[in-house]
Amino acid sequence: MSVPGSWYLILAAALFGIGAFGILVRRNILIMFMCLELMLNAVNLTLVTYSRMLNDIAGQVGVFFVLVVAAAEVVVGLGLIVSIFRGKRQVTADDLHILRG
Amino acid sequence: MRYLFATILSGTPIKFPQISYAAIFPEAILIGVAVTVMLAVALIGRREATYGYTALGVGAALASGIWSYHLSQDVSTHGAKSVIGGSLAVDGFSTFFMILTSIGLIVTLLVAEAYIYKVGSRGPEFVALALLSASGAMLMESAYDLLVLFIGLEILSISLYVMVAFTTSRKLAKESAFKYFILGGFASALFLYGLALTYGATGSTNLAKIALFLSKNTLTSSGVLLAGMVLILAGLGFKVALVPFQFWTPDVYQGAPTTVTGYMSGVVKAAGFAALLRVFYVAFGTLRADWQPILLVISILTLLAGAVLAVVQKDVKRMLAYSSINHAGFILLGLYVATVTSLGDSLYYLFAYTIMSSGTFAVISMIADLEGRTEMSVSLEDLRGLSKRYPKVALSLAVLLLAQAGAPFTIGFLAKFSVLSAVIEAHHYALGIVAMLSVVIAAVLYLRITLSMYSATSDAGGDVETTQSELIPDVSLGAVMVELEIEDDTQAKVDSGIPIAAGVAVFLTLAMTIGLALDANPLVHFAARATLLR
Amino acid sequence: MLAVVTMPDLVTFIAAALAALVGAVGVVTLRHPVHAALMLVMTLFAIAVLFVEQGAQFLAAVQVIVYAGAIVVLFLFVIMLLGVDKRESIMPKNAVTWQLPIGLLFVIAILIELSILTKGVWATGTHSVTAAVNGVSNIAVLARAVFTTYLLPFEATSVLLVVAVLGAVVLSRIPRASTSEELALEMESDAKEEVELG
Amino acid sequence: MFPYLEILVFLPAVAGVLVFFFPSEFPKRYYKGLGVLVSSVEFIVAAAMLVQFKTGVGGYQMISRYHWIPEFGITWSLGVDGISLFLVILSAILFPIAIFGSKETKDPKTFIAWMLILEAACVGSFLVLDLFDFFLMFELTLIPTYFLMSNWGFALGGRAAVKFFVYTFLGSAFLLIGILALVFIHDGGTGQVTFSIVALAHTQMSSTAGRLLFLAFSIAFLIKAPVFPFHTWSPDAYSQSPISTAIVLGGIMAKLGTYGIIRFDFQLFPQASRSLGWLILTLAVVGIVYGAITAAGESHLSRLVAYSSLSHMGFIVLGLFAFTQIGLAGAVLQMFNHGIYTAALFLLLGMIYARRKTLDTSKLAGIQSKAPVMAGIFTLVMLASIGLPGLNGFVGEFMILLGTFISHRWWAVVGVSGVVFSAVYMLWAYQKVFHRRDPEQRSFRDLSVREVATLVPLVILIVGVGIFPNLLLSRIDPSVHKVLSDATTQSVAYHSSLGKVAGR
Amino acid sequence: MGADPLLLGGVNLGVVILVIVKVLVAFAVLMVTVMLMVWFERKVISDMQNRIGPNRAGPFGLLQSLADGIKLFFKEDLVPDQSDRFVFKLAPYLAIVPAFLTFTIVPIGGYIDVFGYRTELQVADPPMGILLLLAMSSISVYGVMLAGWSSGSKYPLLGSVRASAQMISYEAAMGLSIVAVVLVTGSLSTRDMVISQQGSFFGVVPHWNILRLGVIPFVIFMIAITAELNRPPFDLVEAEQELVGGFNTEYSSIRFALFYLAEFMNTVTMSAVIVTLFFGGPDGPDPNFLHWLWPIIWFVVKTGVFAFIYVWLRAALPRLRYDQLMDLGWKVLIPLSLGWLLVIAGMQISKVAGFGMLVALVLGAGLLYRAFSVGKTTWGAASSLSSPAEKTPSLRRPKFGDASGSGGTRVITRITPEGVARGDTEVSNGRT
Repeated sequence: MSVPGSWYLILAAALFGIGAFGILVRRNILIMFMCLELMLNAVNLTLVTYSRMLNDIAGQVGVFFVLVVAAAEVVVGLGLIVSIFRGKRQVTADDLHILRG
Repeated sequence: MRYLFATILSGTPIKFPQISYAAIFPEAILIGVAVTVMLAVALIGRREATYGYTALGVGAALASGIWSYHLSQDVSTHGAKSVIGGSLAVDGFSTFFMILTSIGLIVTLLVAEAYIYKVGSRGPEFVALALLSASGAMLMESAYDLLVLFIGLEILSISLYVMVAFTTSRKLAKESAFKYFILGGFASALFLYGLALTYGATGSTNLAKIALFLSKNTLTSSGVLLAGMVLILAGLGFKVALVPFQFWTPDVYQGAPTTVTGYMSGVVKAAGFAALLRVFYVAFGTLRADWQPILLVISILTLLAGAVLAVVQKDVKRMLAYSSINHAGFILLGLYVATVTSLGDSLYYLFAYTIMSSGTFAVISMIADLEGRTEMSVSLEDLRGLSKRYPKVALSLAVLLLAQAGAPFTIGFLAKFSVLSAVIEAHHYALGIVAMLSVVIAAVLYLRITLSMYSATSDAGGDVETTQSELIPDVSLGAVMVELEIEDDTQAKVDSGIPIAAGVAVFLTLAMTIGLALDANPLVHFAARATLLR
Repeated sequence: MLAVVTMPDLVTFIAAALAALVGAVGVVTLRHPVHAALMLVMTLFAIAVLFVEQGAQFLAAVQVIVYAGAIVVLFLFVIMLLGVDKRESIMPKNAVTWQLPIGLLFVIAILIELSILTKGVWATGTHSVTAAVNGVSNIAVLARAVFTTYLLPFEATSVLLVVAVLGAVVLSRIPRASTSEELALEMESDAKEEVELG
Repeated sequence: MFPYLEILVFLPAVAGVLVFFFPSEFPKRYYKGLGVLVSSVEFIVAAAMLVQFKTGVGGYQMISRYHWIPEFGITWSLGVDGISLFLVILSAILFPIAIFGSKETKDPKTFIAWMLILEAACVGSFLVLDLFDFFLMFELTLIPTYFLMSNWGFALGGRAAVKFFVYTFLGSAFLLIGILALVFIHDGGTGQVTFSIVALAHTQMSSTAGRLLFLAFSIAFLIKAPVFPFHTWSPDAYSQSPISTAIVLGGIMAKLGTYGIIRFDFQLFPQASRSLGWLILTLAVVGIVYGAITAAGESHLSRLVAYSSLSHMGFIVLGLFAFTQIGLAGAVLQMFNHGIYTAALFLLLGMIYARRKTLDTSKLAGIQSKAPVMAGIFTLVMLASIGLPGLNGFVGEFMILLGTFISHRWWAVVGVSGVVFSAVYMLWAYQKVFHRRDPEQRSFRDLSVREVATLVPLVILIVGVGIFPNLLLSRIDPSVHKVLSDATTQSVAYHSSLGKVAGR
Repeated sequence: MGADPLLLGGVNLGVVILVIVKVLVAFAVLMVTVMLMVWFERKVISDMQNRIGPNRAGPFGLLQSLADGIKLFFKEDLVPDQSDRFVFKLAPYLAIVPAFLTFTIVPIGGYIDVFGYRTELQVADPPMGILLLLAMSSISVYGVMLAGWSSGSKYPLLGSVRASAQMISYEAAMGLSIVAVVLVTGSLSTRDMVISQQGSFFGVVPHWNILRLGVIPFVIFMIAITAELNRPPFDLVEAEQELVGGFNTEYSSIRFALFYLAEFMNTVTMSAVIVTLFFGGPDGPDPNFLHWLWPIIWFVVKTGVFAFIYVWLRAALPRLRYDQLMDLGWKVLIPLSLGWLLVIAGMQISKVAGFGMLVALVLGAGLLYRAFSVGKTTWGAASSLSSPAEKTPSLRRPKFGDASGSGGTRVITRITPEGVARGDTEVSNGRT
């Protein structure tokens, strides 16, 4: 008998929370982006866990799609970052201060 | 070889779902033409032939819209159904939104023609991205499974991130592109987590199955489900800019190329709302008692914040961004009320809003182009005297803005009217008054913009200040008259600079704004018929 | 509950969970982007382990290939390409101070909501709506689900990838547009915008 | 049958929209002529309609009806009765005069277009028989007014326009909610969604609902009228509008409010109108006195007219809520009269302003000796406004006071003081502006032929209606009677008193 | 479905011990092989260059690698001042661990019975098998990348950036050629792959993937894997002439040894993987005695051949230029492998769906490849189009009212140093 699913879910929730916290608090664009990935991974863990708990493959299929989406998002996101910050030294969101909320 | 079939064909044979090509034709044609555009660029290599690419794109959108209409006719005769393994719904709702998306896309592409000419070598990619993104929107609108919805959302969003960042030569644009990207990703993550929790709570991602499960079972603990629901609401709320999640809107609307802003405020919002409406009506329909209070608070906040914050802005695009938040509040009202007819009212509002907003941004983009301003900064000051310089443009903008304000004999009025009637029909009188209050506040904004176009240029504005004690700009007939006459002659032909395609787009939106209000019944009827497959 | 959990499973879970948490905290707290990326890799690996632990071997492998192998490498690549590997203080002096409390509030809200609302009941759905997870290897089951029930989203992901490629190409082609004089004017207008808006 | 009503609504609307699209090569000086032409044709049609109008019939006439949005139960229906008849005529008279007398040289194209659209909206509001259409038209008046006020108005026109817009739109907000609520209450009772005034008149509802709806409707109308305490927009709006717009504002649009009260409050919520009548009556009386006192202290002529208007509108509302045949008929008549002499006053003010560039009573003096023709006409108009017997102002005011006295004695008594005050402030102002010696002895051109021509029709009406009120009353009375008998079962008792007054 | 019979009966102490033993044995064997490989390479190259090569330590210099290792082990461990210490120390391990882990999935023989347990002759046979190879090869980038970056020096950084770009580029082609193998096998497990290659066509020609798939996937895989390994002719990462020594310039002592070890371990492992994927693994004639031994022998022999080929390549080929390398990866290998994948898929499906499908897919593959090559040529042309000289809009755009007024021709907005010029109407409106 393996570890109960709720443990995994709590872990995933914690990871999601940490990721969300990171996005809200960190100013470094790349790290914000990484926190986004962290959140997606927490979702993946949740889905896989539910897939096991419900004995249903749909959760794993979901993870499969999330992975594709994450890859696409990263490609575009990093392209964006490169095109924005080409020739700059500092990649913090504080550089971007014209638009305030 | 033997091994291959031992593995693949062992167990039950794979039963592929019946693929209804007719149902996915609207999406497929957009994707196909997008690929064709890119191939054409690669094979022919004429990147400056913007009319050609625009024509291709518009043709695709047109075909997609016409086919969607055909589908909707089919639905009304043969009834709604879900296709391809229950992952897509073909119902009045989805076809309604597909048609709406096609219209929005046509307007966007037409307006973008001037823009992509300016962008030069990357123009065709813009067309392709717009088409792909619209196909994502259509997927979202007809999705009958949360996973399909998610994929559609991402196709839409990711192309949009690129479109927003299309000209990042300016700091403002860069910033808004990135802001949109990170927050969009954040919203997607929230939505996904909501999806995961909903899946855990109901055992399926299919909307019909979720609804079936919820109608048959009483959950011992609905916490996970509620959390999932709230997260889905938050995720989609980000996309359509409901109030606690609205803060990105003004920045992004301002920083993005105006063409894209129009697209975002029209097609994207429509798709987001389509998803929101479908998920909440179909999947969580039985949990109405749980989500209605949340939606009540959100819609009131959205209505008021959108209107109030819009009034204090200086930049026109920011104003319109906030006003779009106000509109979102109205659409949400229809969802909150959740009566039999309110869905149709929300849809009508969305349709009207999409048309008006696309048109408005089309004109703004035209103005920025004509005036040689940067895309990002069209302030009220810049609009001063526009009616002199570009009377037709100014008139179009005035009509569209007034329509947004809810002026009579425009679809804007009918839209507000229909949503309000749903609200009142459900006896939410106070809510109706709040909504009307927000309309009053927002109307001031639209009038301000309109007025600034019809008031004298800033130079004359200085004069007014000096003569304030003296009151009237009147009567000393001769001199003034002569002066005006001269000024007029030099500027009489200025309207001739309007790009043809954009002109057509604006005319289209104007015609719909007025025409669909004067002969209102077809659209009202169409929206009312756009029912959800349950 | 603990009684029925076998030792290897428990050890694996605890180790992987700790690694994941440490990694996640590391991503959020470490100042250096490269270190953060490494921490992210650690979390990703730990999650892959947890996948294997739950019988999702295929996803575990794909997780490593896609995330660790492609995504984080791209991150590192960008960090090195841009040469932005400078340390960032966690709370810059001009940082907006409301972000920290808001962030904390948000996270606490999520966690409290989940832990209280669920009351320990995490999964309430019905078993096996789509296809049952099948014993040791579920790759075939997964594949079958992807190509039958989820055929449409699967095909739609191809569109997503087209978009991603197109997007990357478009974004990386940007600077060609500027002649030197345009560039000069652009900078000027940037400065002007700042004056106007800042 | 000849579609008079359709033409009345659509002629100026279509013409207005078309003017927007006139090529910019079209010479500017022709626009004003064009506007006058269109509005004169409108007047001719209105006059023809007046001829066609059957006297002695209470209900709507010349009804036409098209299904517009069946999904919402909305029809496009037009009809005219004795109450709306003279308001339409009033509009048809005042618009040509306002356009003819306007002095706006800036962007005449847009000006004329807005004026024509405003005319369509005003006439439309009076003619439609469907609540939805009424709301549309009611709203539509706001937009042209806003632009006219802010674009062609005086220096602070923009601010005044916003104030005006927000106030009236806020009122409309309640109106719309009220309309919808009424429709759905009706729908709940009969299962039929309709906006038709006739159908909705027989809606069954609880008295609470009726009162709330009555209040919702009334707020919109009281703001528009304006009636104390919703009048604060009006002094600014009247004083900052261009003269032509001020004529429309004071002459026609104010009547939209009182018209709405008769048409909607009385017909849709008769019980609530009666039970809450005291409230409105009180407001009206306070308005009469307050307006008069404030007008006496006002040194700006336009603002003075605005306050006097507040006072006079108070009279009209008083007459309405008296719920007597004579009071109501007087009020309807007074609406017409007030429109006429207010318009004349504003025209005169405009002429003064064109010569002196100010309307401040402290800066104006001694006009009478320089411009006797103007002084003469001014005197006549002023006396009509005061309510001198023989001029049109008297008939209406007298009937109103009489009607009120029958049913609400004390309110009438207080209201009479308004008449006294109005004499005070009007004469006072007249004395300051026309009689004082001008210390600087500035020149002052008397009225030109053209200006006299502008004023003559109004003068004729002032005198004519004062002498032959029955020309109007004979058409007004049956409708008023119908309104009252629909609204009350006791109308017969008051009917006898009508005979005496009408036969005066 | 291949699964190690060892684990089917449940986990007990014996099983755990056996697994540990398997791991240790594999590790030891691999280390020894690597040692030999280093020697082998030096020897062969020497031979090809008419030199003698190492011949002092041990017979034929066999112990030379050991001696080098001991020497490196005792050298001073330098950590550069500018380096990121933690990452600097971590990087070598990140390089060597994936190299070993990849080896665990390679089946080197059939089954063996030990103490009553029946087990496969491979460390692990996970169901996602070959994906582990992909996973590990993508992980191995980290070692190179972080080593270069953490050194805090320019040349290593350049080397590592090159390395990561190169490895990412070639991973796609590699993955696609593996997919071809998976397609005919129907399983991801390496053992299943080997099993599916048993037998022969017509009793003569071995039923190996290299023939079943047509040679192309093998060639692609071979090239891609060489690039992944950063071996010549793709060793731009450590191009001495350009980059001093590449990503490991700043490394010394045991850390350097680890990189060195990793590289050769990878070479051996990848040779083994090629054998597994395309040459039937341990498959070969079985002379009916010592059943468990023959597969191992065949495996070792085949692996040795590929090890030799790697050395041969290194000795024979000059290094590619960086742009050539990228062109090869993106514009040749990826489209080719994609197209070929379509062909193979067509062959597979045609058995079920009929011959037409095959034809369609072959045509599709041809078109795909053609499109890529067209793109290759026109891309350059397209980018020249956006050059500043041609961007000046010589075209007059048709606008509303063009015909009527001479003043109505608005040229598109141009941004000039003087301000915003708007063609021939209104140059300035007072607020440029």
